[in-house]
Amino acid sequence: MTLLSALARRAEIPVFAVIGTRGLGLAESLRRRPGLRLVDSPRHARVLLVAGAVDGAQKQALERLHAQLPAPRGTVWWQAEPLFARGEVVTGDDPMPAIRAAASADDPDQRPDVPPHPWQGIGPHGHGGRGMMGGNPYGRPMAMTADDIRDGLALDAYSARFGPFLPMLPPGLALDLTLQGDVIVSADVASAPFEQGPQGDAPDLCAARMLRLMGIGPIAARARGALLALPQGSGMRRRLAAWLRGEQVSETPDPLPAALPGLEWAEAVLWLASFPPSRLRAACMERHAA
Amino acid sequence: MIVATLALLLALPPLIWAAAMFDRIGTGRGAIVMGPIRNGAALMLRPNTETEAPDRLNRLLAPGWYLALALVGLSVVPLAPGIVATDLSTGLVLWGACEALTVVVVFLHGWSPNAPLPLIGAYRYVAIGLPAMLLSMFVLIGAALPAESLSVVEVVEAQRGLWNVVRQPLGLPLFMALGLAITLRGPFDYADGAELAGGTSAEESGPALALWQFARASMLVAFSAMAAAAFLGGHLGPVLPGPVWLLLKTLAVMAATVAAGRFFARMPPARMLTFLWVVLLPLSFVSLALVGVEVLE
Amino acid sequence: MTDALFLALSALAIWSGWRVFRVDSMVRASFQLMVSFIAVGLIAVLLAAPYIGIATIFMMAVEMMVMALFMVMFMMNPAGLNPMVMVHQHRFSVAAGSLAFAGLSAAVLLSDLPVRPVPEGAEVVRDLGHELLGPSMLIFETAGVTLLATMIGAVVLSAHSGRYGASDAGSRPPGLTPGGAPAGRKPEGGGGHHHHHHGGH
Amino acid sequence: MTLVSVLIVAAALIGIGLYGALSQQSFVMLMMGLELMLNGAILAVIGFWAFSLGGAPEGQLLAIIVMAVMAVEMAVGFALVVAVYRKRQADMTESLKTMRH
Repeated sequence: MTLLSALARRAEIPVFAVIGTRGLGLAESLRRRPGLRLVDSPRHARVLLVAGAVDGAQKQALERLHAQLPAPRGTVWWQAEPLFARGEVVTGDDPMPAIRAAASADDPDQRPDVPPHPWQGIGPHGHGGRGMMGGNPYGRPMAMTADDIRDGLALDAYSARFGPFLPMLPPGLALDLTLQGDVIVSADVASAPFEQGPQGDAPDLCAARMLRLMGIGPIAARARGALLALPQGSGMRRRLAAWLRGEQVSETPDPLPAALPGLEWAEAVLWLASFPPSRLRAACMERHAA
Repeated sequence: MIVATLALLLALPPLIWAAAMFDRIGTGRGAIVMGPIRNGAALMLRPNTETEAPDRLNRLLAPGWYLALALVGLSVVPLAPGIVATDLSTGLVLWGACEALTVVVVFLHGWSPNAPLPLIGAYRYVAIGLPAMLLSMFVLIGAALPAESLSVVEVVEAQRGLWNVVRQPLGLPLFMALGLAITLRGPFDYADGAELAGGTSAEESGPALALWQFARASMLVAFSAMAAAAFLGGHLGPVLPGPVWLLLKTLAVMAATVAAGRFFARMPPARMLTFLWVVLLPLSFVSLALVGVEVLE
Repeated sequence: MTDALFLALSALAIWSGWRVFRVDSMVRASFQLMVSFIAVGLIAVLLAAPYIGIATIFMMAVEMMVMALFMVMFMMNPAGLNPMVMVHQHRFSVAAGSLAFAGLSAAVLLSDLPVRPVPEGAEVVRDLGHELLGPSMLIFETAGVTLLATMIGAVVLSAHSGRYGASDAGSRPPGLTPGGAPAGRKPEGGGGHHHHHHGGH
Repeated sequence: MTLVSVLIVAAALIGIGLYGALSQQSFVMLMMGLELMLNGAILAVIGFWAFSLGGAPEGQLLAIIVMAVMAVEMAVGFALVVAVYRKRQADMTESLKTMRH
């Protein structure tokens, strides 16, 4: 045990970054910092880093995320107003000392374990669905047969909210999706991406985000083979090529509820990442206003 | 047999360490030698997480099965003439069974936590993993043809004159596609990719995650040793003793696999599926047909 | 040693075979079946059939994986959160199963089975190869062609475009005379979105 | 390990498989029953081959044919399930009426 702890003391701190308003550049600057490692899932993290202010409307989502980090966990608010009284606040440019401190902190639960949703008790088997499917046992929506948009094989669709802090989606974007397998059948924007400012549209930053989803680094992308991996006809190749050349992209996406259905999860995620954050936000806000 | 088993068990941890080091080179994170050990130790001290209504047994066992399959697959590789842990007349078939079961284990790993992102990762992986496995079987049959045997020992012996990598130039690159698939890396990482926030291991933490990563690295070692035996002449080589040659070749294949995983971008799954069935599988048929023609002559 | 292994593997094969119809999730069921197949494959290896045994494991791992995938496709209830009771004519089935077991066992116990074990040192895999591509080539190739036909048939059957139009629209063959009434039986009325999974009867 | 013991295990597998094939309502579970019966058949074939065929390779050939039958059964079975499901949204045996009469 002592050997393990001695080794563990000098390990990289796994950090899950929640990106708030103007936090994209901040989080990206940490990616190559020695001593910490940005992880994709809150389950892998020791420290929750909130980079940039998070809208008060997302307080509950953030609390749930906090609860997903395995205990003991620590929280750091970096250039962000704390939404709940846990962890430390950093206003300067270097969150490293605070992150190190948080790595030995032990936040109490922000959302203490309440009993799960009650058993719904409807239907022949008491799970609330029809027959043996669907329903909402223990508050978890179950899949239910629904029409298919691709080849007419109407299988079970799964509806859930994805976001607003999922690392593969633009920060702040929350989508209500219905999935059949990994094909999106319907999509609705629950909340628009956060404002990222002009530095959020920087070509290298946007390209790095997109390349990360494709599993390669910017050096491998220079060989241009990466562009061939993208599907044709959706403009993704064109936009990534422009970013790799160091040019700004100023295309605005179609409204998401119209554009996303029919795409597979991986395509949809790449498609969303292929637009500059400001344009994506504009497209989502327009719809909210209308 | 016992000697070979002991030698393998002794050689595996350093090789896994080497695999983890290869993964860190070029990421600009420093601490290439000690980093993996420290991070692993830190992970061991974190708690496992609970999910709602999981399949507890399979969730617990999946990383262990993955490791066990790597060990069984590795055991058919001969270390030196006459020294092999599992001397089976159908070693290549056993390796194929390990490949097939790896797909099953990765599926179980994604299915058992009962959460959407791991489940999506799991069945996407199955769709890609099965054709990749099919491909590797054709390539391995090509390696077995000149030896006229399914035993890995015979396959190595048959390369005394000429290595299979020269005789069947398509074989090793195609086999590496399988290597990327069963070690969940780079262009074939449909199970644990970044666009699913860790995919099948998104809900794991602590020792379970550490064991999964350990098993993934040992599968890389097993695959590399197998590729070295089937295509690079295994323990054959001048001057140096056999096991050293095997070690060097294994390390070379490991490095090449890691590099290929970094270089090639991951396509969306539907595109990759088309690519596998329309380009790579026919290529493996061509490779097999060429080997057949060559053997007949 | 071999006997103990055989007993353990047989117990595993039968137990997991039984569990197939007793677990509450179809994915679990298909993997139980896979375990049963793996046990049988290992018994075959014990019985000096290394190729057949390991090939069984190999094939069944793939087949059961596909089966499990179909489970998730048709019934996305992977963890068995919802109950699963889907049996009919239960007593009759139990009786039929027991009867089959009893009858077969009686036949095995009462008949005089010939004893001619595999000779020591026989190259069974090599013999099999020579048999497959020698005297039994026709049988082997027929199996291959059958599999090819199956593949084509399966794709045609399951594709969206049926033989006479989109399959979910209920394809009907054209009339025997131009403009005549469709040949063959009228598709079942309703064509239904009446829902499946009725629960236990 | 004798031929009798192997055959009794095979008989047990066939019995369980028959029970499953007759009792399950879902097509997919029904197919599992059939597979389990074929599993028993493979075991019986291999048992006979090992104990009373004197190592003649035809016994192994028969096992390979059984495996091919299994693959065919699976593929055609699933294709039919998909075809029926497309048309009738049915994956239970009771929901099919036309083939009864």
